[in-house]
Amino acid sequence: MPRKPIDLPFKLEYLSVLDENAELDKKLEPKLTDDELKTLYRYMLKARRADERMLNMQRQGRIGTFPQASGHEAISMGSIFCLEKEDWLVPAYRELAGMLYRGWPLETILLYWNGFEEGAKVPDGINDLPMCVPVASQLLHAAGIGMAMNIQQEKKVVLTFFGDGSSSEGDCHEALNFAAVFNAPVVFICLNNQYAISVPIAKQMKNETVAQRAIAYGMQGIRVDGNDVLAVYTATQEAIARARKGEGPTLIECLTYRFTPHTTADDPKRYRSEDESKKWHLREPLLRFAKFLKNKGIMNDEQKIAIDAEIDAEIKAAVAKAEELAKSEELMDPLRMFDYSFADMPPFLAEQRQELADHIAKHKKHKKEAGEKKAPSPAQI
Amino acid sequence: MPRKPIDLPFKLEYLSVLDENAELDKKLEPKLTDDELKTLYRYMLKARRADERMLNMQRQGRIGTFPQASGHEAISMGSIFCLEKEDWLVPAYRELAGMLYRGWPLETILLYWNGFEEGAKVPDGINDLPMCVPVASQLLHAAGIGMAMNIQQEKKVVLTFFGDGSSSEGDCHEALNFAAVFNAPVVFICLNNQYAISVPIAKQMKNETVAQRAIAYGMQGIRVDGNDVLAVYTATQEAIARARKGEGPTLIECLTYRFTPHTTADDPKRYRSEDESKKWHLREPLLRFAKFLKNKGIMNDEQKIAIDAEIDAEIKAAVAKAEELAKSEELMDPLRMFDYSFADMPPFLAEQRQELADHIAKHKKHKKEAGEKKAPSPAQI
Amino acid sequence: MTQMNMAKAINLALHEAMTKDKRVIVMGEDVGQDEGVFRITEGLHAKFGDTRVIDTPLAESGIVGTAIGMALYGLKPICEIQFAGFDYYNYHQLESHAARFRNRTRGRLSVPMVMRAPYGAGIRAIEHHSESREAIYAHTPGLKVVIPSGPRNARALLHSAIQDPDPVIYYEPKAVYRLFKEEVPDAMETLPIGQAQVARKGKDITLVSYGASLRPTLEAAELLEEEDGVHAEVIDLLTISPFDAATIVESVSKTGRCVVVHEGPRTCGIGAEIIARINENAFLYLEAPVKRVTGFDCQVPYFSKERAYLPDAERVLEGCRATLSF
Amino acid sequence: MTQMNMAKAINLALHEAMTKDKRVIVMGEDVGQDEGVFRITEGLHAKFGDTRVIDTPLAESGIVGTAIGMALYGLKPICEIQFAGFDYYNYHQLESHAARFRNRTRGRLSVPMVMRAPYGAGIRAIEHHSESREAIYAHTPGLKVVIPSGPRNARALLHSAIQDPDPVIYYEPKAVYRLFKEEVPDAMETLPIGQAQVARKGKDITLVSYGASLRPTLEAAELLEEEDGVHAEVIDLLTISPFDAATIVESVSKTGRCVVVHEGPRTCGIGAEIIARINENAFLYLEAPVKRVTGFDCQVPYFSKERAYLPDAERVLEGCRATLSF
Ligand SMILES: Cc1ncc(C[n+]2csc(CCOP(=O)(O)OP(=O)(O)O)c2C)c(N)n1
Ligand SMILES: Cc1ncc(C[n+]2csc(CCOP(=O)(O)OP(=O)(O)O)c2C)c(N)n1
Ligand SMILES: [Mg+2]
Ligand SMILES: [Mg+2]
Repeated sequence: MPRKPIDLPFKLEYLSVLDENAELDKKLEPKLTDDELKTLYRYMLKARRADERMLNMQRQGRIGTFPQASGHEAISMGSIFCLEKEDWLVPAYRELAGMLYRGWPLETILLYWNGFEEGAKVPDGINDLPMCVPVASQLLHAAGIGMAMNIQQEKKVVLTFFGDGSSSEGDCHEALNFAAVFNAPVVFICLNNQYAISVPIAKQMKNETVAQRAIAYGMQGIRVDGNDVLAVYTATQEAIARARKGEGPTLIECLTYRFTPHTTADDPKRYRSEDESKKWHLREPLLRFAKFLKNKGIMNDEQKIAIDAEIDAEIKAAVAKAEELAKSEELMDPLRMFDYSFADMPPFLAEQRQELADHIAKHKKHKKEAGEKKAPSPAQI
Repeated sequence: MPRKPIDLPFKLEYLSVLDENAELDKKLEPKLTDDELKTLYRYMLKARRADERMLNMQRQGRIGTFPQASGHEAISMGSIFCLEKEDWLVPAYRELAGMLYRGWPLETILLYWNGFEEGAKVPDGINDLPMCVPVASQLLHAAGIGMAMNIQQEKKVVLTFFGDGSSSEGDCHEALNFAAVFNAPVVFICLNNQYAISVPIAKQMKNETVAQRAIAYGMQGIRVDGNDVLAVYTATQEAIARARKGEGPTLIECLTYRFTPHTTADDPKRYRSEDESKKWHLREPLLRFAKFLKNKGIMNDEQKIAIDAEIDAEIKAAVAKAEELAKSEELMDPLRMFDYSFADMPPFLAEQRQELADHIAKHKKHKKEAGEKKAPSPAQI
Repeated sequence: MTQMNMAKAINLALHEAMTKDKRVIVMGEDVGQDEGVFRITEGLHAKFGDTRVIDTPLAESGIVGTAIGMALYGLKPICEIQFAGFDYYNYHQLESHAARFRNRTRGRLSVPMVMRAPYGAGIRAIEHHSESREAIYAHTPGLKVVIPSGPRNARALLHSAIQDPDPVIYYEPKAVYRLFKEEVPDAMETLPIGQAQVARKGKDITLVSYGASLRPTLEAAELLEEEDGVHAEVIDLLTISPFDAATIVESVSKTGRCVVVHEGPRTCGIGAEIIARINENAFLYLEAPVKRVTGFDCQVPYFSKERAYLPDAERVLEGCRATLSF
Repeated sequence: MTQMNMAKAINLALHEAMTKDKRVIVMGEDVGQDEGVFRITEGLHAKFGDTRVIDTPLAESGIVGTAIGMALYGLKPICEIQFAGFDYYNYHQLESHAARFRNRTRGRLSVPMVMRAPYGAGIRAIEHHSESREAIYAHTPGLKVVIPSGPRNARALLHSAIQDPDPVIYYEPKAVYRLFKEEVPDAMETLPIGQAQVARKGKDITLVSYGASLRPTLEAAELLEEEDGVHAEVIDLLTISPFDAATIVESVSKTGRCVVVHEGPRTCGIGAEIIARINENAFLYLEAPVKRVTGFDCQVPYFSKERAYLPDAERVLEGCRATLSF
């Protein structure tokens, strides 16, 4: 009886379906129709183009600092694509592709990064939370939503996201543990891009994979190639199926690399080599998937160009819409900062609102602030 | 390459040296002299007797609510015994046996539970922190002390304690992760008594062992019989040896059972069966160890009675001392509540102190409060 | 009408609310089978079961963070933090999320939840079990803070808190839990959040207090009348944020003198804000500085000295006399 | 003497302190190779290496909690919390431990550490990056709070904070980091914690401010003189807790009028406490209510409207005029 080994009922796996050269592992190919495959591609591409456009806009002072999502499209799209409308999404802030697919208008996202609460107003009919800034805190909301689904006996699931760095927060631990204990239908997706701003994962944790954290909670865990949309899709489908069957949460680690800066305010040259980045550029998710679609005969060059053009037009329209909204009376009115503190405005806040209203009336100012362009700021998120 | 298993470089073990019937696994017997074995016994017994005495005192209103340590003596004593003087101890609140061994006078402990800060004043010459109330928060202090030892290149170690319930706190996660990342010489001892007040471990975590949490941090972990002082000793010695060699932290789960109430204010009948408790009474650590010492010919009945008598005398003296101290001018003076806020008292605090001083002088009151006996309160820790 | 103490009255409100509204959920450490370390959740687990009365893991941020998720989903969670001294562990969830979702989403999402916690000193508890830091919540935009002073208002205010569409911090003066009984009507009642009550009428000086400090304040008012013939008006705030400045201002405009009593630390406490509001709205009526009789700006001492820390009737009385003789 | 901005001046103080005292350690998210997201730790990692300039995992409680351990062990950790909006994650460690170890152990142990964090609005940052909640720390017994307003006092106060035997919260007005340059002497200097500075002499009205709000306050004082011929005295608090009530009281006793300016929320903010102290100590000198020109009690709006939230010279000016014409 003395030194006896403890058997753990877990095996950890690494999953990849499309390799770097877009070669498919046939046995693992998920059942997806051509249309579905094209939809995956479309939103990944739209997110990429939007990201590029936003970078320009940021440089021009037309939006503020934002975290780029380029290179991470396979993760959010491969996973969020598995959700039903009545399921819930609890994002972090690099899930642009999936959010667009979910129905978040790009103009809303643009308003968000241009400093308008309206950008965090969840569109009607969508069961999502807005992006979340304090890292890992949203994971508890996801766990709570999952617990509520169980309480209400509704067979829905929650999908939530966090970064490798965010895994160090106490809230991440508490969320994984609550979800496990209460058998909540939550799929936790760790977007492991190997950096938290400048801090490499080796300084973030001593464990070799984030996936093995699952063992600590008696939870299923898997590591997948985060640049392979089919692998992400497959792992998420499996996790969601288990969750819907009442088998509880899963932790999916999506291994990727952030080949952009952390945000538009960041300079990665300070902390990592160009070589390292270059190596990962070869594993970029969009090109790989496009090649696969082409090989499979689903998308020829002409069709590809057509999609590109459509998306460009959509983005142009969204930018125009966002900039128009930003200039509207409603969005520019600073007094609205008071209007959503509580369902009913208490007297002391009404007084403060009046104080500001009087001040603005007297000075006829602040009205224009919202629309002004500004130099980029050094703020990170 | 697709679904490939990830190998984890860890094996988890369960360790027990003395079984329930005090049968020794010879191969695993630690090298301890007779004197050392008797010392282990002595402090375990002293803690047990002190605990019993304190329960009486609490019932008589002579001290406040406190968490009993009976049944957990093997854990704190088996582990703390491994420390050198210059090592650090960061306790939770059930480590009475080990704290007494470390040099904490029992009268200090009594003052603590009787509502005097003097009970948390670390005795001179001891590198310990006082007991800690907000669960798991102390683990970060331990990690920080370990990091400081590394920074100062001092080959010392830190031993710290937490409960099964406390493992759910975010701070526990952050502490284990920091210790792992910075390779800090910290031994984390989880006193798993299977309950956090009323909450059984099955509602606390879905994982079957606390020890497997170690895997999540790339850290060594082991589960031991927490009622077997020799097993605790062995596991701690190994962990400390690794830590001193620069091999970083270890998580040791000591499986035990709280056969007392949580604190003197708790009523375990509300949440668990007598049967369950009885089963564990058979595995009680002190009787088992006494039997082993007797079998081994180290302690005969006479010697046992002599130790008992010595300890009773020590406890009586400590109680007298504590009650005398509690009545001293110094300890009774309420104005001292202001005196240790800062190294230098800022003017506004000096004013408040004067305000209270004037008030007390006018009413000649409060002086007696400190010594008063009170009915037990319903407060938990 | 039934005579009951505050612990029982809060428990009654929980029973009523859970019976009335299926979306109401109770969660926290030891709130289930153990019925709470102060037995405030007595009978709930037996009546409503595991699904609606949830023993959580030991993690305050986890409790409040998952409650936020539940509230966003449409439930009405009431979480118990075992002692207010541990709600700092979950403060970031309240500040960063519970208090913000309505504003952040322009009213699209909201967080109708209640965080209950026993607060305050006076029961000979150990370190971290005696704080009174409601001012931190009052300083936090987007949160409401309610503190009852007796059984009847405790029950009514808890109902209001549960029905409120926004997050409410409901601090329970644990020293009052079993201190006295009071008639509580059979029919469920509420009290408007944001409204103070005049607990005693008077014309010479205004005393403002709340929670456990109300009783010594009332005692002092009695003594003042007996010994000095002075008629003190006593205002029981009940809501700490947003508090009822109008009632205070009206009273002080009449009396010209004011003493604020609370056990929380003085600096930047509720007393400071009350003084500021009086200064802003009743400046010309004031005949003496507003006096603060409060906890001190040191740590609440370990329990052997906690009574010296707490404002008692004598300290309030002295404060009144100083104000009256200014 | 060298001209430098506040970011540089804080950086200089860190270099000096680390050079002078081997026990000084800098730790936080991205403070090492990246040199901090605002580059406040520039050059430290290169000069002092991994051991003394520590990139930590992303966990604020972890940072502050381990810093407390280091301080107990005898080091002098300076931790950077990347933005003040995330220091709620570690507040429990500060409240429950950093602020208490000296008292708890009757002086046997202490926690000489500094927590630095950029605070405040005005740089077009996203949600949670613009708060100003120093009042929470001021309300917490056992902590000191320092907020510089310019390069020279930033450097001097940081040295004082590092040398202080107790925990100090050092809040950096990030909108001021690169706003202007100032002469900073070559020799290291300190400034006593707890002492305010009269930033502008005047006899007609007292303006009290600190941090980023000091500049609009000074501007307003200039405008007041130019346009109304009124001489405002401006007090720069510098230490928020324990703050220098004596200097304020002295000034108000002379001017009889006072305006407090800060960007943090109004309710239970520093302004409330200043009013309370004036009420207690200069009641008879006051000729008008003390005016608060502060941030509002709603969330700091997303950045498209943050300027409307912040007190600016015009709002201060109006506040002065209201006070003067009372
Ligand atoms: C609680 C908290 N602390 C600090 C920050 C500042 N911050 C924003 S993103 C970030 C790094 C996040 O890294 P990771 O979790 O790996 O996500 P990634 O940005 O790489 O996707 C930090 C430190 C924050 N937003 N929230
Ligand atoms: C942060 C915090 N939350 C809650 C409490 C109240 N409390 C004290 S002990 C305890 C249970 C602890 O259980 P466990 O960690 O298993 O330790 P045990 O008491 O069983 O040794 C609780 C909830 C506390 N002290 N600190
Ligand atoms: Mg990352
Ligand atoms: Mg336990």
